[in-house]
Amino acid sequence: MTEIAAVRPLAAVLVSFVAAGLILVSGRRPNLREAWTILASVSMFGLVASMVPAALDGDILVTNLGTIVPGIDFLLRADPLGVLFASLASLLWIVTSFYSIGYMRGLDEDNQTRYFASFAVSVAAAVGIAFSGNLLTIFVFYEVLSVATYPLVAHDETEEARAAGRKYLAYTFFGGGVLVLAGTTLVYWLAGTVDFTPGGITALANADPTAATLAFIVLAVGFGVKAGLMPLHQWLPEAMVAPTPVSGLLHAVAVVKSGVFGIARVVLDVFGPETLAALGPDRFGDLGIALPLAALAAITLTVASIIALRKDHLKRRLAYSTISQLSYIVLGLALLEGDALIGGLLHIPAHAFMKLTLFFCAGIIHVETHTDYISEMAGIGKRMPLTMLAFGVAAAGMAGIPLVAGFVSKWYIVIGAFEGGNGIFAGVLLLSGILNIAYFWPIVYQAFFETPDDTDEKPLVEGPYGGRDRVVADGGDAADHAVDDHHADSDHDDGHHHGGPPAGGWETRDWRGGESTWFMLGPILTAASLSLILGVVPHTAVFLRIVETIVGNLPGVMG
Amino acid sequence: MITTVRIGLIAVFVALGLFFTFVSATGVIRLPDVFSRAHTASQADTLGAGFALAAVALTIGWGPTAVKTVLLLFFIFVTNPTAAHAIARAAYEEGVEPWTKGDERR
Amino acid sequence: MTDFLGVVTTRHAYALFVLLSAIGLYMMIANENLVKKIIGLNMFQTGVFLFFVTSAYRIGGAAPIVTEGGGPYVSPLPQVIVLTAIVVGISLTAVGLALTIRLYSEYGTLRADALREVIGDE
Amino acid sequence: MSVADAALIAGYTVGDGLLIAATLFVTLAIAMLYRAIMGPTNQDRVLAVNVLGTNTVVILALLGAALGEPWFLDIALVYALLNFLMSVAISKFTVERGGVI
Amino acid sequence: MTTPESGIIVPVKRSATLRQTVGYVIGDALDRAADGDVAVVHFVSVASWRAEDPGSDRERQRAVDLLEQVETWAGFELDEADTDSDTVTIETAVIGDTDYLFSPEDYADLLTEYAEQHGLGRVVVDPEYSLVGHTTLVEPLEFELAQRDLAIEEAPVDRPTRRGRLVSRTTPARFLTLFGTSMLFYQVLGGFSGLFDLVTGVATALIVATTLSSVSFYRDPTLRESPKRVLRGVIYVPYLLYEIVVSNLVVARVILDPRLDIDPRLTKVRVFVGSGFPLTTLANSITLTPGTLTVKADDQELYVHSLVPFAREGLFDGALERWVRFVFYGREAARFPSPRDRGDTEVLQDPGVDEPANGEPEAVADGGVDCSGDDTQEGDQ
Amino acid sequence: MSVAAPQLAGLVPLQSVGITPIEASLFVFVLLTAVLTALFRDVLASIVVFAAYSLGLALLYTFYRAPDVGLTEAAIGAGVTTVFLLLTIAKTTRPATDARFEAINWPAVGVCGLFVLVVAATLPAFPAVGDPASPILANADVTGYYLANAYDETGAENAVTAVLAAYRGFDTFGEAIVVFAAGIASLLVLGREVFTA
Amino acid sequence: MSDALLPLLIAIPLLAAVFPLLLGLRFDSAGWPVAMATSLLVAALAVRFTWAVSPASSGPQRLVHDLAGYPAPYGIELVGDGLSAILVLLISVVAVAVLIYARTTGPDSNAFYSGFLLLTGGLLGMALTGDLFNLFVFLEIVGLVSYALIASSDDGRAAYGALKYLFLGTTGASLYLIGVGYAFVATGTLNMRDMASELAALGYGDPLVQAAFGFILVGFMLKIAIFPLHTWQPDAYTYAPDTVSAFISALVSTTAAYALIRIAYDVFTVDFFAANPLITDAVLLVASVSIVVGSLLALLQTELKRIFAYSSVAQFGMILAAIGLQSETALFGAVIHLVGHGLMKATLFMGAGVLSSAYGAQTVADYAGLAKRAPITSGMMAVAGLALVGIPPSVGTLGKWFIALGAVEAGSWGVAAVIFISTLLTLTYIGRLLEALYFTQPATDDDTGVAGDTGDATDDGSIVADGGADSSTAAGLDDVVPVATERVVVVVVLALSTVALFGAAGLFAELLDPVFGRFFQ
Repeated sequence: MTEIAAVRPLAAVLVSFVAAGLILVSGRRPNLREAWTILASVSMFGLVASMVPAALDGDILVTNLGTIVPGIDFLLRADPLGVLFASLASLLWIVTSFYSIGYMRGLDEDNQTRYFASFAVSVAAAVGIAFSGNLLTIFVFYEVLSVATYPLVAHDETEEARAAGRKYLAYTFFGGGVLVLAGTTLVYWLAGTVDFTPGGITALANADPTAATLAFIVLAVGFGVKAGLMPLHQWLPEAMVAPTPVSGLLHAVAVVKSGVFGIARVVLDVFGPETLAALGPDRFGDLGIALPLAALAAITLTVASIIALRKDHLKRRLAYSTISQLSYIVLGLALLEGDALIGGLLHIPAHAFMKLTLFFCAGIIHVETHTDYISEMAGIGKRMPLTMLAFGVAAAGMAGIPLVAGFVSKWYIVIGAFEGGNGIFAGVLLLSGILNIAYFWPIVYQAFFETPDDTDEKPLVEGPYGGRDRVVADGGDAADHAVDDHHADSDHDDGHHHGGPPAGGWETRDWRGGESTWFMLGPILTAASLSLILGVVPHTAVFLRIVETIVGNLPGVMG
Repeated sequence: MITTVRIGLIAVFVALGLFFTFVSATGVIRLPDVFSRAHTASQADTLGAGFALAAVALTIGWGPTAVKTVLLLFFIFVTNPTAAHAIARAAYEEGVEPWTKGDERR
Repeated sequence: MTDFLGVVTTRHAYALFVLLSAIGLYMMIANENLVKKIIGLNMFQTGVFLFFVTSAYRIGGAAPIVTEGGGPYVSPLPQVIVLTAIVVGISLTAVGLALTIRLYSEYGTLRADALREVIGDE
Repeated sequence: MSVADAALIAGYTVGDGLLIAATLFVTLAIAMLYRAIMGPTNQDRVLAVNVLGTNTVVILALLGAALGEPWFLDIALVYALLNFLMSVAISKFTVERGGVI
Repeated sequence: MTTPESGIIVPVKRSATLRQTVGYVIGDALDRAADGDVAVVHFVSVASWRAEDPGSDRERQRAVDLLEQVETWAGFELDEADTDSDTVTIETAVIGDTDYLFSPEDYADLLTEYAEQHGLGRVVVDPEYSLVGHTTLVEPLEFELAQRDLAIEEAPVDRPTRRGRLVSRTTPARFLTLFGTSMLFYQVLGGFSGLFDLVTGVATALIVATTLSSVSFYRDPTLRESPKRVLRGVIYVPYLLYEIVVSNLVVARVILDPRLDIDPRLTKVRVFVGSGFPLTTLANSITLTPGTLTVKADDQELYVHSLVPFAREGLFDGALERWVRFVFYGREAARFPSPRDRGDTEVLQDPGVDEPANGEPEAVADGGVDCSGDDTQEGDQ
Repeated sequence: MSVAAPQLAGLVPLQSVGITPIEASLFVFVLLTAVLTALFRDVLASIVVFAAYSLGLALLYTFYRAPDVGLTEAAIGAGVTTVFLLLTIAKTTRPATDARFEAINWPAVGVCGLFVLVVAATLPAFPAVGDPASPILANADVTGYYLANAYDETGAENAVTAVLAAYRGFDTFGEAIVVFAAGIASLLVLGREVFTA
Repeated sequence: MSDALLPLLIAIPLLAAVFPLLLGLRFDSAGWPVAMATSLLVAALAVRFTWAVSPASSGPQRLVHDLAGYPAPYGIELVGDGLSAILVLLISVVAVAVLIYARTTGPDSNAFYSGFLLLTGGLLGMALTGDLFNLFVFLEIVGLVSYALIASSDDGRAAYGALKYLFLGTTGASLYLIGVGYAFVATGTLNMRDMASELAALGYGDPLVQAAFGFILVGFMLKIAIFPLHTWQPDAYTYAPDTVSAFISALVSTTAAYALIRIAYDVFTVDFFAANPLITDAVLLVASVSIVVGSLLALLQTELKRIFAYSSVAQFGMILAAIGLQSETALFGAVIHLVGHGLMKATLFMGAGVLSSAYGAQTVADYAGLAKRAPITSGMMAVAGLALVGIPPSVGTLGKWFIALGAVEAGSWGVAAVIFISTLLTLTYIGRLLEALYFTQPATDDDTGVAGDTGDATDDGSIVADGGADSSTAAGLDDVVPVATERVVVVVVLALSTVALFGAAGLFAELLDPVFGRFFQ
């Protein structure tokens, strides 16, 4: 592990900040503006990618921007964990940029300049979080991220969007502004430093256990808010009023992942697995204070899956799916065991690819058909075959079907759980896999195997928690029937389309992409293929290697 | 000897001063209307002040300071009646009826 | 009780300071007429002045006009403070009264409660 | 050795005597407050204050003599003028509103 | 519902007496309302600008602000009166911003027209109301209005007093006298103590003399007359003191007497001394002498309040008057008949039938029998 | 005068620690006028009594050997303030009233009572009035220094003048600024409205 | 040479205050140039002074000037150290900024500029004096001028606010004077350093000393506007002219808080707090309540300036808490927050002034959609607002961080919690503003900017948009009054400075370390 002073981490962050400025300035010329976005995303990815080899070699590129407060520097550090997250974010930014262009133009949205600028700042903040060398730096970018994403959430400027924005800000600031800062303060007080150290800050291990426990709880909850841990997940489904690319990149990748990433930092680099295992009451056993976290994650992933079953609004269902999936990662981290850690960390890119695909699909459906509700999607697979195919692939990955990315990461977690002697968590994981299938299958079924005319009979799971009881009630007009209360606020109908299948059923397009613009279709297919690649050849796709490097570098954790 | 006389005079003057001021106070309190009160206020009081100041001058003895006492006395003699006049006139112009015998006491 | 009396009779002027300030305070709070409020403010300040003057006093001391072989004297410093403070006080009073006149010309009343009502304060 | 320090009676000096006289003057001033309270017109109050002012001048002079502080006479002088001005000002005010100064 | 009589129109413009005018009008309206009328008051601001003029917006805004203020005041008056607020209706308007207004006649026309439109019968004018510029043009306006059908009234409010000129010229004599006097005064106060006092004294006296010499004298002091007057004044003082002590004792007896046997009277005396300083001296001397009090000095007529008959006698005997004449004009001038002999005295307060005025029948004979209270209204201003 | 002039047994001490008759009478006067000022309903009456209050206070100051303060208080407290107050009601209004006294506002009395209690609790900590041992008088560094050196260093006999003009001349400068500021303030506050009317 | 800086800093603006009036007799608008020239001179001196006391220069780190040559306990001394240097810099910078802003808007009378200079001089005096009574004099100068400046608005309510301020402010100053009197009675001196040593000799348990501190504290709490005693502030800030609100909100309470720090730590010293835990607890309690209630009250307001006023109550509660914590870290944070808060509030009030004079916006609802019309000003208000919340990177974060860290170090968990939670409350009311600015359609004109990209923003210098000449959104802009460019520029510069100062903790530390070293031996 050598540290090399370099400007590349800083450059990676700055490139996107600069892009934001340029975007604002060129607001009058959309094409130039979009060119900036693309240019920035590509160059950012280039910069980050160029750091991957170094990260794999164990070299760490460091930019020190001077002292913020005595004892704490403003430090950017491209260590493997950071590079993992940064490369993910920058790669997906490229994908999303194209998609955004298609989506925003397709819907002729207002305030596009603000949208793209905020987007660029958000990504910059995400990369900043990735490269942060200490808790205070991460806090800074964390807050920037919150601020920058707020305009995206409230983008629509409707009352609902504003309410969602308010809720989003309240939650994330409670997490970031209050708890993370408080935790940082505590750590600084206890250890005299907040720099990330693989395996944990030594001074913290010797500090007053009660205070250290408190610090851990505060930090975990603080980051947990953004990671959508229950019961602090409320903001996430609400934030789905945002345009779909936002939901996709930010709520599947940047924001929530930054929360998870923060937890990873706390677990691995601030406290370290050993310290955590030592903290907490004795009866918590091997996991120490991480046990409650693991338990919380387990509960979240189960409950969120169950809630997802009941959601008819596609993006909301995906949102609960996100909550559930994020908890896989947290669980993986909280198990404090080598394989579980690998699994958890790997699930970060894996979930990102898959969920991005899913959201993009939802978005394209919204743009092309103005349909948001699953119950209205009967037969849509005929209308948009490529889209729904990608959707199916990603959904399979979510459920942990082999050959898709999700399988690899979940496998590692389950293994880790067994090896660590926490079989119960493995059980939870398997249960959740079944639930995943349960809430994704209906969509696929609806899309491909239903005809628009008999949407009543779709095979929703009618369990104690799931199902839509009112669907059974009468055999009236399907479209009418399915428009539920949220409908009116959430779509931008300009009078020409009302959502749901047209009277005569979906028209059939060919399989060569006539279903939408390639601006959107391309990104979807890219993301879907990425998840396949990660599922089939995880080592070649770099991410697993990075993850293994990270875990390998942790002292006291067998690889 | 001379001191004894001086002390005696001082005592007498102070007593007279007190007496006339007492009269003035009694008048201000007892008399029935603002005009008649202004009488004692301006006159009895002036005299009382005069005697008291004389006592002071005697105590201090001859010198520049005593001149001040005289000056003081002069001021009081000039200003006090003027003030009383101003007050009485103010009352008169505001329409305060002078009290005459047989009216009720106010 | 005797203790109390002892304190009051030897710290009498300080006690007076307390009472005067309190009366000034009362006027500021209780009187609705702005002019009287300003008088109250003045009274509050005079209480403070009395406090300082008292603190300078020395039994049997002469006013601090120093002559050969004179003395003992009272302390000149608090008196200087009060002199300055009195002038400051009158300046404040003047400004306060100017504000009062201004308010009257705008709202036609000097009563604080009426003003509060018109302005919608609190 | 001024006359104020000369013995008067029963251990009191002349100065003490003057001090007591001053006290009595203050007492009379307090009595005068009765008029200030009762009014009934404001001229009565002004009158009372005017008398008070004259008393103040006398008290000051007495204090000056009693305490051996000739400076007090200067103050008394200013008082005398001030008292006059005050009475006139207030009186004029009551007659012609806005006519003061 | 509204008779023309009950409607009042008030033209407003910012002035010192506007506030009081509003008070008067509202009070008047309330009185009428109490009789059962529904009183209407219109406050109108007559535009001195035209709508198209540059800057007219600001002018208009100012007028509207003023009207709002007036309305607030009126509201206060109504609140204070504590009656049914419905009985008096208050309206405001800006009129005439489309016409050129030149003369009082134009104004009057405009007001009349407005009054007719709204059924208003009476105009109340603020005495300080001015049409355009700075001059008060109320009289011509009132005249014009009087030509028309409107009842017109000037609000009976106190106008700020206009004082006569206090300032006169500065002459070297006045300057020097004042300088000398203040210098002397300063040195007395300072106890003639050395150079420092001398220098500061000169400075102070200079300041006093330059600032005040124009207001301190009516005429130049002369070297010939002034010292003599001072000398005669010195002779006068002991006499005055004697008078004071004597009458003080008399009055003291009366006051300390439990029966409080007083018989106050207001009297009027015509005196013959020069106005200004001599008159002041006389008035003050009268006041200083217990039992008599100068209440008012009207040029040659002194209104004197006397406490007891003894004092009244002394006053009518005119001793003080003679002394003052002596001080100011010399010995010959002192020989002069007493006021009683001249018939220049008068007891203003008739004490009533059963108690004749203490042996002064001729006093009443002289000045006629106008009674006391009404006199208070005449006089200065 | 010496501190212990009348030391005969059984006589009221006129110059010693503890309240003297003249102080007591002045206290009564000042307190009475203060209360009356607060309670008079008529503003003019209040102003008049406040002037009397100032006079009484000035007497008290003078008795405490602060002639300069007494003078200033009389000139400013009783003189200028009164004139200002009168000017104000001349320019505004003086509400007519029937009642002689204001109703007592009990909550306000409560607040002030609390104030009195709190502040009075500190009374025992004070040195006795006029005690030569009190730190202000005993402080040779400050008070002592002024009295010993004022004349030599500044040439003013009156130590108050010396301190005011020389040692603490900066305060006096500030004081002048305050007066200037008050002038500016009146200009700013009233500028357009009242003086041009 | 360098110690002559201190009297010059104070005397120059005070004396220069005569000129606007004097020259005003001859020239109509002499005020602004005089004020500007003076302020620039003062700023230059301030920089020179800061350099002189900073450790970077070889000079002494504490300048002392005996006025008129009379040494300290007898005469008045002026003291300049790192702490006062920071304040002096802040005052001079804000003064210059406000003046630039005021050139076209300001109450355009010469008297106003005289008042402005007096206020500047008074504040500088408060920052530099080393004498307790002298501080009172300057406190009153500042107060007096503030009342007048607030009332210089045309609005009658401003006069009412000013009168209320006058009553409470004067009471506060008098209470301070009583406190000084108590300490004076206990020690016999008025010089701060001298008194510090006398107090130490006397012992901090003396009831006179305790009462002295109590009075001084309450007096300053009135001046600073801490919760139960804050009632003057909202009216005063709301109805004052924009220029004045900006200046006063940025500096007056700030300097009072500085003076409190100075007295608490330089005169009474940290040992006093240690000896009187009850007083310390009371301070912390009041501060915490002020933080919470101030924020909640701010939430209830609709008028923007009023929101900012109540926000000040909360922010100064935080500073008071820092004072009560007796922790070096917290105090460090307090000083940073003083500076930061001053800059942020100046930005916010000036921004509000720009928008209100251009669009007549007063309430939060009026701000709906203004971001599109005036992107620069809105953006800067957003930046300053977020800085106020404590969002990094901004000076707001820095202050909060250190205060919170100090609270944690001192083990005052409650205070720490309150500070953290206050962040959220602050966000809530700033969030309302942002939402209105950016995410609400203006109520009056429908569909402005629906046309997609074209109505989005301007590329030809959006300042013009702030000035109301933006053609693309002209539909609803009939009532826009042009705003001078430099006003916007000032807002921008100040807002960016709040961000830039995020990296300045080191500089602060450099200036403050010697001072705090003395405070916390």
